[in-house]
Order: sequence, then C-alpha cells, then structure tokens
Amino acid sequence: MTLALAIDAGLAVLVLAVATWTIAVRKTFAAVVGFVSYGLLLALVWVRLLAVDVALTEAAIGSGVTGVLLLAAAARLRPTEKGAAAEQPGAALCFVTAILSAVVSAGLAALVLLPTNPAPTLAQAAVANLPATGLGNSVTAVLLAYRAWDTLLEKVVLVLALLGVWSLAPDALWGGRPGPRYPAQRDGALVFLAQLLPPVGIVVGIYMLWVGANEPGGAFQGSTILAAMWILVVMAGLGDAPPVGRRWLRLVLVAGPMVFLAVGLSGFAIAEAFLAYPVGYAKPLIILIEVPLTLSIAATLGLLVAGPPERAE
Amino acid sequence: MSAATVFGLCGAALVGLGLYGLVVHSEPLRKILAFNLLGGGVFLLFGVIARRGAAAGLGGDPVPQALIITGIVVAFSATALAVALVLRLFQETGRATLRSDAPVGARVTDTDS
Amino acid sequence: MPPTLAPDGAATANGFLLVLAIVLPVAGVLLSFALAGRHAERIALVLMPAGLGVAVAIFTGVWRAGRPLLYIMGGWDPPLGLALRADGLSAAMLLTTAVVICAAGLFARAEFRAPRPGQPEARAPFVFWGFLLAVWAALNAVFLGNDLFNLYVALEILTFGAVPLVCLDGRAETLAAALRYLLFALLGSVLYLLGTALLYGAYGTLDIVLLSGRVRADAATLVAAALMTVGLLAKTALFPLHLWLPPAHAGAPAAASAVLSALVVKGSFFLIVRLWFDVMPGLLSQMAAQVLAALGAAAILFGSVLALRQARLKLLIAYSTVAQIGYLFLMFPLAAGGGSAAFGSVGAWTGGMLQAISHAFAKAAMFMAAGLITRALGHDRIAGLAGIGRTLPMTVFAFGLGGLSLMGVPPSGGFVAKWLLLTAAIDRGQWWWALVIVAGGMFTGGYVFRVLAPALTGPNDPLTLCAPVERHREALVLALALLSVLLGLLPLASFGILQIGRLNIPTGVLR
Amino acid sequence: MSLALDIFTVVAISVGAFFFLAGTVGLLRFPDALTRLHALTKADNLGLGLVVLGLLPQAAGLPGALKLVSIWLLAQLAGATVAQLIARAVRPGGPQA
Repeated sequence: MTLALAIDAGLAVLVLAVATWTIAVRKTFAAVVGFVSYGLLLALVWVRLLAVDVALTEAAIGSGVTGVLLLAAAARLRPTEKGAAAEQPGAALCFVTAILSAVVSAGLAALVLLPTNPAPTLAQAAVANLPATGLGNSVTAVLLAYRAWDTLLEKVVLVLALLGVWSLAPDALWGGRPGPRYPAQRDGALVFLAQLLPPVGIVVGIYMLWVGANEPGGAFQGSTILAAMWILVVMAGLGDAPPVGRRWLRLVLVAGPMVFLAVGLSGFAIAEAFLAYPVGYAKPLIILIEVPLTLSIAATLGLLVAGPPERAE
Repeated sequence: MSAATVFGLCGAALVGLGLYGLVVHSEPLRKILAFNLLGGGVFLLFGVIARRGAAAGLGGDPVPQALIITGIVVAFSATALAVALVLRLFQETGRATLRSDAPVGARVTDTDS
Repeated sequence: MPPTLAPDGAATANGFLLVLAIVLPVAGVLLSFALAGRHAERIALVLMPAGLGVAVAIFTGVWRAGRPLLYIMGGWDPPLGLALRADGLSAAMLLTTAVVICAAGLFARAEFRAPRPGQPEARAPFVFWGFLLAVWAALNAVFLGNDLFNLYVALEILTFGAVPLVCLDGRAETLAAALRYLLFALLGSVLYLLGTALLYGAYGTLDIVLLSGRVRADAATLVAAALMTVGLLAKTALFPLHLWLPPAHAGAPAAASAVLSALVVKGSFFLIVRLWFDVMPGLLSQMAAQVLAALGAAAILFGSVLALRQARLKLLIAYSTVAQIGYLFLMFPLAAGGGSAAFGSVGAWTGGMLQAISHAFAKAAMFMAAGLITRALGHDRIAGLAGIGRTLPMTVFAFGLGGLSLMGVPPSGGFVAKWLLLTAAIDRGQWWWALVIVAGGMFTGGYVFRVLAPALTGPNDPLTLCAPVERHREALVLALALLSVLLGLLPLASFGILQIGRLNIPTGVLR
Repeated sequence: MSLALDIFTVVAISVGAFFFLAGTVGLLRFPDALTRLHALTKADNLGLGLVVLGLLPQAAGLPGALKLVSIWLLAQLAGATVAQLIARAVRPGGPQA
C-alpha cells in the first residue's frame, strides 16, 4: 500500500515538475512539448484514479489532438518569438499574481485535506438505473442517457467551434480548403506510416466505439483515433482537406448531432419525454446515435486542427 | 493519506500554476497553454471528487467522470478557436501579441488578463 | 430510482415548451450549417417568429399558473438526470431575449442578405445568421437550465457564439478584441467549472432546486461560490474585469453589438443572481455584497467618465454598457438577506432585474441607431454628427429615448429600476448607494447630451448621405427604444411575475 | 507453474525497466541528437518488448495477449517513423529527404 502511495506521490511530483517547466520555459515550442508530456502524465494519473474512460479521453483529446494543434501553431508562430520575448511582464505583476495564485492553491489544498464524510455520490443511482439503458459502462450511461442533454449541447459546442474557426477565413477564401497543403513525399517514413497505420487505426477506432457500451471507451475516444488517422494522411501529403463548402462535408459534420436531436425529439412520441428511450430499445437507439456521432466528431476534430480555409479551392 | 488526496493536492497546485501563467504570460499562445494546464488541474480536482465517491462496485462516481469528459472536449474546442484567432491575428499583423493593437481610445492598461 | 423529485412538484404539462425554446434555435444552427449559406437567412427568419411564440407561451404559462414550469429531460429525475425550469425571472428574460433577437435579425437583413441563387455562399451572412441563432439557443439554455454543469455548457455555447460575432469583419483590431474577449471568457468558465466541481463534491448534486435545499455555509461552499462569482464577473465585464468589453462591443457589426451588449453579458449576470439568490439564498454576507456593489459603483463612475471622453459613438455606447452593468450589482447589498426588511429586498431585487431588462431594450436601440448613423455618414465620429438629427430624426429620437431610459428619467423602464434601487437604498439606510445612483444618472445625462447636442444642431441643409437608410430599420430601432420606455408605464404590481418560483424568497409585496 | 510464470514476469519487466532507464540516461547524457535518438530507440524497442513479453503470461486470454503484442508493434512503428523524421530534421541538409 505504501509502495503504491510512493508511486502516486512520485507521479504527482513529476506532473507538477513538468507543469512548472511548461509555464517557466522561455521558448514557446518547448512549452508546448512540455504540455504534451503533461497531458500524457495526467492520463496515467487518471488510470491511478480508476477513471479509465477519462484517461483515454485525456490521452486522445487533452494531450493528443490538443498537442498537435498547439505544436502546429507554435511552429507557425516561430517568427514572432523574439518580439514576444521582449515583452516581459513587470516584476510587480508577477509578484502579485504569484501571491494570488498561491492563495487559491492553498485554499483548494485545504479543501482537499478536509473531505466531507461520507463523500456524496451518485454511483449507486447510476448503477441501479443501468438495466434501463441496456449498457454496461456507467460513464457511457451518464453521457448518453442520464445526462444526454449535456452531451447533445456539447456537440453543438463542437459544431460552433468549427463554424467559429471557419468564420476567421478572409472573404475571398471562403469555400476554400483549410490549412496548409503538405507536399506529397514519395518515399518518406511519414508516407510509409500514413499508408500502414490508417487501416489499423480505423479498426481500433471502431473497436473503441463498440466496446464503449460496456467497458471504457466510446464515441469520443474512437472518433479521436479516426481523426488522428485523417490528420496523419493529410500531413504525409497523401490526401488533402476538402473544401469547406462541400455539401457532403457539411452533412457529415452535422449528421451526428442531427440524429441525436432527432432521436431526442422522437422521445416525445415514442417514449415519455424528450431524450427518453422507449423501454427495451435504449441500447439500439444509443448505438444509432453513437455511430454517426463518431463520424461527425472525427470530422470535426480533424477540421478543427486544420484551421480556417487558407487556399482557394 | 490516500492516492486521491495526493492527486487532489497536485490538482490544487496545478490550478495555481495555470492561473499564474494565464495572467503573467503576454503571448496569447502561452496564455492558451496555461489555460489548458489550469483546466487539467480543475479536471483533476473533479476526478478526486469522483474517486472519493467510489461506491456500488465502481472505482469512482461515474457522473463527475462523464462531466470531466465533456469538459475536456469543450476545453479542446475553446483551444482550437483561440489558436485559430491567434494565427489569424498573426497573418493580419505579423505579430501575435495583444498589447499594442487595441483600437484608439480603448485604453488598454498593463494587466490585460 | 431514488425519490428525488424537485420540490416544485412534478413536470408541468406545458413543460415541453422549455425544450422547444432551446431546441428550435439549435436545430436552426445545424440546419443552416448543413444546407449552406443561401438558406441560413431564411431559416433564421422562420425561426424568429416561432421562437418568439414559444417565449410568449412560456411567459403566459408561468403568469397564468403562478408557478414555475418544469421539464425533466429523458424522464431521469435529478440529481441523476437534468431538468429545465422556468420561473418568473427566466420567463421575463426569455421574452426580452426573443424580442431583442428578432429585432436584431430584422435589422441585420439589409447587411447580411443571403446570396442570390446561383451565387456562391458568402462568409459573413452564413456566419452571422448561424451565430445569431447560436446565441439565442445559448441564452435560452442559460435562463432555463437547472443544473450547474449544464449551465456551464450553455455558457460555453454563449461564448463560442459571441466571440466570432465580434470579429466578423476580420480587421486586425476586431481580431485582437475577439481574442482578448475569448481569453477572459475562458478564464471565467474555468473558474466557474472549478466551483461547480467543489459543489458537487460537497452535495452530490448540481441541480439548483435540490442544492437550494441542502446548501450549508461551510468552507467548500463559500470557496466554490467565490470562484464561480469571479468567473462570472469576468464574463459579465464588471469593473475591473471590463477591459475586454469596449473594443469587442464597439468593433462588432451594429446588430451583433446590440445582441452582445443587450443580452450576452446578461447571461452571466443572470447566473450570478441564480447563484446567490436561488442556489445559496442567505449565504451572501453583507460584506461580500458591499464589495460587489462597490465594484458596481466603481464601474458606474469609471465607465461613465470614459464614455464622456470617447471620440467615437460606438465606443461611447460600449463604455456606457460598462457603467450600466455597474447598476446591476447595486442590488446585491440591498436585496440580500430577506427577513425583516422584506419589502426593501424584493424592491431592490426587482429593480436590479428591471434594470437588466430595460437596459437590454435601450442599449439594443442605441447600438442599432449608431449603426444607422454610421452607415449614413460613413463614420461614427461624435464631432462629425452635426445635422444628423435633421436627416435621420427618427433614429436620433430613438437614441435619445434609449438615453433617457439609461439616465433614469421618468417615465421609463430605467426610471422604475433606478427608483426601486434608490428607495431600497434609503429604506435600508445605505444612503451611499443612493448617491451613486443619482451621480451615475447625471453622468449618463452628460454623455447622452454629448451625442445629442451636435446631432441636433448644425446646418439646415440636409446632409448628403453615403448610403440611404431604410425607414423600416429606423422604425425597428424606435420600437425597441419605445419598449424600454413603456416598461416604465406598466403598473408596478405586474413586475410581481419576477417573483414567481423564486426559491426561499422573502414574502414581500411590491408597493 | 503460476509461480514460475510470475517470476518470469517480474524478471522480464525488471530487465525492460532497466533498458528504459539506460535509454533515459543516454537521452540526457549523450552529446548530440543522433546519438540520443539511438539511445532512445533502443530503449523503446527492447524495453517495451521485454515489458510486453513479461506481461503476456498475465494476459486475459488470447485477445488480451494479441492486444499487448499489437501495442508493442504500434509503438515500434511510431518510434521508428519519428526517429526517421527527427534524424532528417537535424541532418545538416535540412528536413528535405
């Protein structure tokens, strides 16, 4: 038991060290690298906290896709680094902020050390209602049954973020292709990887989605892997991002939320409420929602990384 | 002391670190990084609460775990939008800072966070 | 399933209206995204009357029943599931939002016309209509949400809808303003989320009705409340967290500025009110309330002085928003803690909310008027406004009416709001807030006069305009300004609807 | 039998961990990027390989074992590709192959 605690403490110290380095290091690019390792370490912490679903999400989205996005941005912003480094904040501001941040941390730490006993939980309620959802993974049940409304709204957040990113395009380039065009390399190692990995990745992504009903995994984690495969293909120059005006692309992007909304509305007619599933049909309906959702999320994540349209079609 | 407490303290410290970075850094990309770091700390604190709610044969309360997953996705969306704004600003002005390009009369002071 | 039904009672029969209020604009966003820009405007124009109808139906439903509407999502009762709940305050805010959004939409048609069939999709109209609907959906979700985490998601939709509206024209200044706005908003949401997590850790639920019955004055609750309040203040742009607001609101297109200034900042303010008066009634200490009000007073003075010094009309109006937000926070020390001073607290609370509503109409009218003036003159320099009053009398009249409401001149909604706050301040013996209200009114008069004085003087010959100004757009602006005045003519008792469904309210009657 | 397998697991994972340690020391101590890369890829290959090998007896049935092996293969593939890319990027001629 104490050995496990020592490992946990070591992990916590490592997380803090990497985080401090990320904040303190001078070069932006180095800070982003620090952040990616911070995310991977956090994923380990989630495993230690027995939250494997969260660990998968953290590794895939919190560290993985966010990392790609930030690395690409840091690389493009390199020319500004010198000028920005000259704008050091004043010592007084640093000092006051440090004190305030320390107070917040200390307050939160005190709350951590003074836990409420017994800790309130909805675990029993979540488990007791699992049979009605036909699912085995209670986290998936929270996401797609008990609190499906949250998840539906969060899909809207993703669509809006993409619309927001696109809206930054200059007028003349509207309808063009997002992001830079990566040159096709004929025999690079990346090309090799981009040819070999996607079939495997697609299988793994679909597996993640499927297994999410009963075990850790689900639509998000699966779709992140699909998105990663797509990003890999684009970066190797084997494919190109589609123009943002394409009808089929728009349909792919909203298919998931649309089906989700439609199933939710059908609850008025075939079940007792909005977003309710009729008895016995919960699991098939949840899978009906999750399949297009995975596709839509994958496309949205990939395009969010690609950025606004930058090239005429 | 349990694992949950250790990671709870870690989360508390991460929140402070993230807040510090968010206010002190002047480069927007560094602010975005700090925001993500801060978010990680917040999620961790929430995760500790989930862990402490372990019951009914589960290793943790699934409700906060689901909320954290939603939160991670929302944070990613925010990061994507913010990064796109920074890059666009860089394309327009050749700079990626917020200091000197406020409109006339907006009176930006030193503390732009 | 655990016996967890909200104490208001079971879901109400017309509760499905609450779902429609959010789902209609959400469906609009998704549809216009899928069907491409040509249809975006048409979809919005169809949804506007439908959404207004739903808002009216909810308002009359709450009014008639005299109790809140409740809807349980998916049949899963809180705390495991989520509920939507419309009390009197939500109903009033829903209606205000619907009216302002519809006016902004009709106003914006001239600038964001859909491309003709055969032409390619254009960026600005596609984006504008999408985000207008998104902001509407988000505001409705904020007003109806009954779960603190669900409200977090709603707040994020609000932010993601509002930020791109700021930089719709793609200029460097507006991009910087949008980025600054986004960074403030993100800091705000992460603090809010942290508070939410702590509350869940303490009570095992995030349902507002359930929380209000369980909440205790312990360390975790107070820290959570403080973090959430600071986060929401950053989004509401209360002094000294207002730095992002003026460039953002002044840089957006007129219709978007109107929505941002009139409604979007009220979304986060609404949640502060929910937090302190519904989630944790009685926990707001006089000290904390005095601090909030002091920040409000500072905002009134600081915003007004800066508004007086602006050279550009839209920035002046934006700084006026900073000042008017300050008034909203004067209600906290005056309305906190019911008990013996029940009347004062109900009066101050009503005054604060009425200020939010009347400012919404007045400020929307003023930003749209500024948009018309800018379009007519090709600029918005205050020094160059001479003669505009003769050329666009209806617009300038509407601007003036909005200004009167902000000043608190009777009869106007702003007057009733400020009068209620003023009498509550005197009732409570907190005369210093009365001084702030009076001084703020004089400052407001100063900056409104700074615009009207040049506008109403000048040459007799009509100005040559850069672009014609459509009569119906002028009429829209005037209608909004008149609404903010008409609020002041309603009998005081009709504001009793704001009290319906308040949790743990003092039983006071509005005189 | 199960004791022997457990001992095998402990030994294999310990040796794997040692390789990781050696690789990390190399990463920190070696003079330039190419030699560091060398140290790191060796650690990846052998270290992870041994850890997976050690875990195989503990796997839950054939599917579990297959998953473990595919993790090793995928990590190999990714490690080899990234090492190639980094090596090209630091070569004096620049990133172009």
